[in-house]
Amino acid sequence: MISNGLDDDNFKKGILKNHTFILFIILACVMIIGSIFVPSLAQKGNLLNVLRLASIVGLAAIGATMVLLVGEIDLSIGSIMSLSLVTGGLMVGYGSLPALAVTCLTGIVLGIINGVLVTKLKINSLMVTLGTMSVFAGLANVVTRGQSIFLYDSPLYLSLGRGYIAGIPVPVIIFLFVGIVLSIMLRYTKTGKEIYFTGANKRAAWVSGINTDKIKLIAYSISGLTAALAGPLLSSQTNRITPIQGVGFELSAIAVAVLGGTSLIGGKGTVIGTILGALTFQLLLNVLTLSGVGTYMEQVLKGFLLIVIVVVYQVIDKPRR
Amino acid sequence: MASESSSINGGFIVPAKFIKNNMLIIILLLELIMGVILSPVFLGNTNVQSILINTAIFGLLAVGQSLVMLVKEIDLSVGAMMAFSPIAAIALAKKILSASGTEIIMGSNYVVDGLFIIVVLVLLVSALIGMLNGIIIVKAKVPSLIVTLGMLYVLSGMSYILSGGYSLYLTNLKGAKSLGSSIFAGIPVNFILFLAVGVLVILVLKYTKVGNRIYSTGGNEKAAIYSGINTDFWKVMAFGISGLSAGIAALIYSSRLQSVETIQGSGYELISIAIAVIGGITLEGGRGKISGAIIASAILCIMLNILSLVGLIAWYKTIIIGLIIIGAASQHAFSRKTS
Amino acid sequence: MRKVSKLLYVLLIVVMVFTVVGCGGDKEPAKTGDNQTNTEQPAATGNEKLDALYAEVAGLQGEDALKFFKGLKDKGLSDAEILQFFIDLPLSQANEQIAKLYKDEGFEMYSKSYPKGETYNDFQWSKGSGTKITGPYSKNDLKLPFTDYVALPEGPVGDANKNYKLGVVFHGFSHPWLINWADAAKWEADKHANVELNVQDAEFDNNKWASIMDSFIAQKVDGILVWPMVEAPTGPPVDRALEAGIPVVSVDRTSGSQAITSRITGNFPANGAQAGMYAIWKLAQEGDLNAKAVMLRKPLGSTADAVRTGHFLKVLSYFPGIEILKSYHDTDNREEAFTNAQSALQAYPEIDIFFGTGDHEALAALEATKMANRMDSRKDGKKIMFLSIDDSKEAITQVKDGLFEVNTPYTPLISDIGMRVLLNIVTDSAEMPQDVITPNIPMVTQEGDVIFGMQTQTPDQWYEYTFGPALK
Amino acid sequence: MQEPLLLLKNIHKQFPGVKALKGVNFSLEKGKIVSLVGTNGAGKSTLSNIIAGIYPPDAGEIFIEGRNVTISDPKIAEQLGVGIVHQEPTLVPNMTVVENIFLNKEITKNRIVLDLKKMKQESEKVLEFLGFQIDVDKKVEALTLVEKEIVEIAKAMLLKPRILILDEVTAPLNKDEVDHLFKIIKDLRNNGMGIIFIGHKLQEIIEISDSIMVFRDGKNVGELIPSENLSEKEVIALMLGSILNEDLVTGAKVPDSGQRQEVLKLAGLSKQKLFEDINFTLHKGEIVGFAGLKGSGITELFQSLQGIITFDSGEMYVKGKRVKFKHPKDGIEAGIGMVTNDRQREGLALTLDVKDNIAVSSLNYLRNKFRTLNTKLLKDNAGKYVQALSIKTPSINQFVQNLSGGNQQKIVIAKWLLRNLDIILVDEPTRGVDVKAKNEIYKLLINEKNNGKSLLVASPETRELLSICDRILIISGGKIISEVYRNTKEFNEEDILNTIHSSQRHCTTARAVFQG
Repeated sequence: MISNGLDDDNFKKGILKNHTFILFIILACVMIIGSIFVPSLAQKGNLLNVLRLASIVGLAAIGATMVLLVGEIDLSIGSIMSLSLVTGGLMVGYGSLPALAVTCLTGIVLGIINGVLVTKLKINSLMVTLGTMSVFAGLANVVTRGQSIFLYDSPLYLSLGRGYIAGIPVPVIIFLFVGIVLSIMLRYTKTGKEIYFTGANKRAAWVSGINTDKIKLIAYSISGLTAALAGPLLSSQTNRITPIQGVGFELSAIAVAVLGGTSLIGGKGTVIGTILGALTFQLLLNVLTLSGVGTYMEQVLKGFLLIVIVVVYQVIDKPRR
Repeated sequence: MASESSSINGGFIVPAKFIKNNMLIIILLLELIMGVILSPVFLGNTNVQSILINTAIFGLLAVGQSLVMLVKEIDLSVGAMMAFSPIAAIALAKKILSASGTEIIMGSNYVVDGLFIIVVLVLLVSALIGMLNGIIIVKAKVPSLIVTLGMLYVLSGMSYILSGGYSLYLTNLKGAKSLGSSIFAGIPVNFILFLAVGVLVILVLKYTKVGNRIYSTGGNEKAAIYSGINTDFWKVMAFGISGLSAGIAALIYSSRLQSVETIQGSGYELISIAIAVIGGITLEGGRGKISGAIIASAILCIMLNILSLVGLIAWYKTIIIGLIIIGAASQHAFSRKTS
Repeated sequence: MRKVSKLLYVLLIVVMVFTVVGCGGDKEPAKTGDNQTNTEQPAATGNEKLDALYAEVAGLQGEDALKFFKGLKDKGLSDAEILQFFIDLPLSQANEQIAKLYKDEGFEMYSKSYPKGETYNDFQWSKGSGTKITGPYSKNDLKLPFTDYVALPEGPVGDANKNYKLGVVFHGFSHPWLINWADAAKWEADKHANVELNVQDAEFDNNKWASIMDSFIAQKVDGILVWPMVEAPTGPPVDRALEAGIPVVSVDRTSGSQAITSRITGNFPANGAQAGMYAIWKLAQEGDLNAKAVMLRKPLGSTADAVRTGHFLKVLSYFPGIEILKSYHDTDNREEAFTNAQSALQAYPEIDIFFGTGDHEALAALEATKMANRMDSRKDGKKIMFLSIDDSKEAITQVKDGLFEVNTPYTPLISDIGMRVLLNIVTDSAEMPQDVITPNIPMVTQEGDVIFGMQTQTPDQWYEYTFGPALK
Repeated sequence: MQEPLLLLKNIHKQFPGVKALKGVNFSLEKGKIVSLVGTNGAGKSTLSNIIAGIYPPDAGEIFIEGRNVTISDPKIAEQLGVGIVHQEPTLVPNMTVVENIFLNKEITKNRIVLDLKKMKQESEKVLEFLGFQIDVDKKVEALTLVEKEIVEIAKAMLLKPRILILDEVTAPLNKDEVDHLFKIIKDLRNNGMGIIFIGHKLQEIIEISDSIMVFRDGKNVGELIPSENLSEKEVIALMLGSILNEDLVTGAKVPDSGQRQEVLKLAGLSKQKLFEDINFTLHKGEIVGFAGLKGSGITELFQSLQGIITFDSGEMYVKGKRVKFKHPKDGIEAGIGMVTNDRQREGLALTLDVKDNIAVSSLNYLRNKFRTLNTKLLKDNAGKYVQALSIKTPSINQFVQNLSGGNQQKIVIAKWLLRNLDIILVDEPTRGVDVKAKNEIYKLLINEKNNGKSLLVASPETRELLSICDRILIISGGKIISEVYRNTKEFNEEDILNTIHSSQRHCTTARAVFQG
């Protein structure tokens, strides 16, 4: 409701103005048209692949969504992913669980560092995270001396990226779990409402007794955590952790969040939207790869879609003044 | 931070103010001293020249970026533009000239002819794409971050498609070398070109209507509109100039390396933003001076140069750069609070 | 509203226009590529023995060609000559698809410009030779295979009381292969007390690369060792250094400078050719020369990709039964390669061969295939063939475990050769040729099979020389 | 007879959703001051914006001195001799006074280079004419509210317009400044300028205008000629039309001194440069008014009571317990909430819906046993207060940005009511609220008092305080200078204003110090 403010009275108009709905339509179209031209698209195996990849970028995107919702931005997602991966990687010797634990922990800590810088130093978040982005990236290399860490002997760790539970890839399960937990958090908890309010009007939120700093801190630590979670899913697919694993991930994450209808101004967007965004994003790339337009044309169309979709969103919810 | 402490105890207001206002210059001087101490060759001709050329490349990007940030937008596409504009220009020039029978590309990837038209096309293409960014942003009223991010993807993809991944040699292109490496009174012409552009922009902003247009557009758009200023137009202009300066930067880059490659300038967009921030341009729009950005670009390049002279591993460089960005940003945050 | 849509049209048009131009753009190199040389005639190698053989093989195809290849040993060719035969093997028109591909991508040009020839003083590499070290940067345990090549005794070089300042510029302290490259160079330099080294990482930014070169020139270093990422942009800086009288030596990839003092090249041609040899040999073993191959490739336009793929295709071009299903490019990124492999597996129900132009690509293909449960998906349950290049410990272990059919080594541990060559030059203690060829390394197969008469190595024989961190 | 300076014929303007103007006819003679009055959304500002060329009319004709003109953008309006001071601030904070005054009107030598010197002189001249000394090289962000307003006027006056539109210019000015401004305006009138004056303060309007044009939902419904015997009531009556205009409600009986329970006690509360040595006691079930000029420090006092800012020294007791709040939420937890005078900036999240805006401070009490929100409870409560305060909204899921000022204000109040605070601080309860909504809000406040709540109300409109407060504290220069009780003879507008102005020390800087 909050996200798209359907008025009970003009529900019809509402649904058409609903980002999630539009995204859903797009998704359906890509699916249908795609599977007409590229038969292999509809195969179970392929769809599972799409889901798996969507879950990875989607996880990071959920974190980005959180930060965007409170009216800030996080450019350090990629570097957080790399750094938390390698710090965790140092522990694989002691088994997968400690490694994963350390990874998540690092992610949260780094997120908190961002949050503290943004809230306490009151610096523009784009700047802060631009800075931490390169700091974390540098540290990631220092930690492993630029080396890769192999995961061949960590079956549990690997199963994160490759395993199935009841025929569903593990990443998808993790993704959906996180997604559901967070969207419940956003819709049905105090913190959730406060996140939206903070994003929509920070000053008002503060005056209304919301501890906006705390809220932002929460958003950033969630972003850190999700980035850290996405890491192992990615690296376990290819059996190894590298200190540059997350390079460029932040931009895709933000792109997906925006694709999902999250506004950069804050206070607008849903996790569901982001999930759909991730699916659309990945499905489209998959269609392009399968239809063989070539890596570089994919990139072009990716950017093109991004621009078009934000324009469309802007057009549909132009505020009536 | 000096400004901090002193503005609290009134005694040192004057020196504090002085430091605050000339922070960048002071840092620059400190760096120079540091450089001289740390490396005997720091002031050597070759070294100075390579610093100057880098400053020219990053400075140009930063100047463009600063203008965009002054109108309260941001441009992530400048990096990709540096690869795309020359590649597209050459592709177009090839099409155009082959019509008139002259082949400008030999041996599959040696550009041998058509320097002039290529240069013109580079400037044209970059300015146009920049303006296209602006037009989409103002007409559709969508956040520039996303539009230019999309453009970043589009352009870098296009660069590969257009060039087929080959990097092109300009070594056999008449005039390209002199464009790249001609030196006037010990100073690379490219740097002089950059200074000219920078000074021009500064003067235009200070002494013509344009300055007020830009600053008011970023500072309080509604006010600007109510005063009959076409803010959309000025935003488009800012993006156009940003694109154009990226184009010029691409020319300097390519003429220095006498080649055009698909990955040139990738990642420079973030550096240009960083420089603008260090130079005191804020994202709130309508604040900051171009001169700051220019000095900042020198600061950054000298810093990198010193670090490589003392032979520090790249890992630590990235960390240092990051810290500098955060430091600069927070410094401005504080000075804003105290003022 | 209408404005908005109009806008999108504009954008669309712009994109399309450039795309059109672009299609023109990327066909271009190909045309000139084959204008320059008519690939119909066998290329003259200067080696009569081989030229005669090429004349014979020119007409052959399929089974006949196979028979001819099998007969090479009996024609009295040594292992090295056999490999050389396949490296210089001219393209055949027998397989139109491959011949066309070869032309369209302008591979001819790449393989022509890639340095070939004899090793310095006809050095022959003998199994087991070399030196064990611990990488100064990576802390990996490594064994440099070629420490006897252009050998240089430990201790001070040249004028013992002169201090030689050398610069090293490369990319990628965050890249396993390249760190080991730096390791080998540093190790060699450290052996000599009066050599002082400044190693710089340009972080895959050629402008930074040039700046570092300039700062070396400014420091008036005695010599520079470089790893150029691509040719064109690295030419001018090298030339500037040469003008300043500083010798420059490149290792592995080549720079755009023609005048460069000396260049140590690896053996891209041997990589591609051996991968091709193995594929044919294996198919012959299986008794069916018809196969469908997918190529997972490094970025478009990189020498490594073009030369390896080119030589691979040349060997295959004699066999009409082989179909190249598709080429996927990635940006030297295993995740991308992985996604590409996944798509390939989806798009093509029948894949017999995965050819990766780098270890990322092959390893990604392997993982993707495992996940898709397609390992043994060929007809009558045969295992998909993985032809890998670059002998990381990771890749060689896959061969040992029988997951990769073959790995054709390409080691970063040749920069020590470069360092020695450079030292020889700066101390003018020996005359060095411009091209220092590194010995071809026989491919690694699980059982160390003999292929077309050429003895290959077992994983265990080569393992100690491999680069990168160990799996376990 | 000579052509009217400005003549509008049958002007129509429609915005998405609302018909702003439905056929307005209007004429302005040379040397006349015509006031536009009307409830919010009656179309006053829309009309002035059309004249100023901010947006074109959908239909209708505009004549200036008989010439039919189309004013497609502000520049053209300027050339036609229209100067306007907008309701909302139109200055660029980071630019100097000169730059702002000459924004888009720059004087240049040889067309390109700016003539800074000349512009400086010019702008100084204008300011002088307005009778103010302002350093024209100062950045606007460093000016006080008053100075800003003056610069706005100077900006409009610069090109010596023939038609001057003043939209809500007097809001930040104190009595003297207003008088001074009016003197100037009258001079201008006498020099033949035609002036359109828009405002909410009817006394002022009656005082200055030659005629009063009354607007009601998009039409001008009548013209009144001010005279001694024209009372505000008549104007209001015309403004509200059918809506019967009951007299301003008066605060119910003062609770008998017997069981008066102290809820808030301040002892020597001070904050540097803003207010000092504030002592008073607030009892259960009473409304205490704070009368004072802009910048007298009342707003900051209120803020410090909720913890939006912190006071420097002094003691504050809530229900006998000593407190000092560091964060607004501390105040709320102690039962104190402030309805700030800038609801858009400090009160509401415009892009969120009604129910969330009402519930935001009370979420702790709207949770079920799983510590998650009880949505039903939330909706019910929101609905309850929407009813109780008769907030006009299609549904509780409506975005707040689509509601009128009055209803938005009610939502801010509802937020505190739902939180069930004992003490509510209301700063300018009816700013930008039309007369009809005003009365409702007064009733609301009194009603709450009768339910045993205690309220502090600050307002620039003294009569507003008179109508609802049990007693009024008069603040000047951050000090309480006097206190008047209802049912005493000093409890009337005249005396109170006199007290204020007699004691008034200029301290307009107070607010400026506090911007941001």
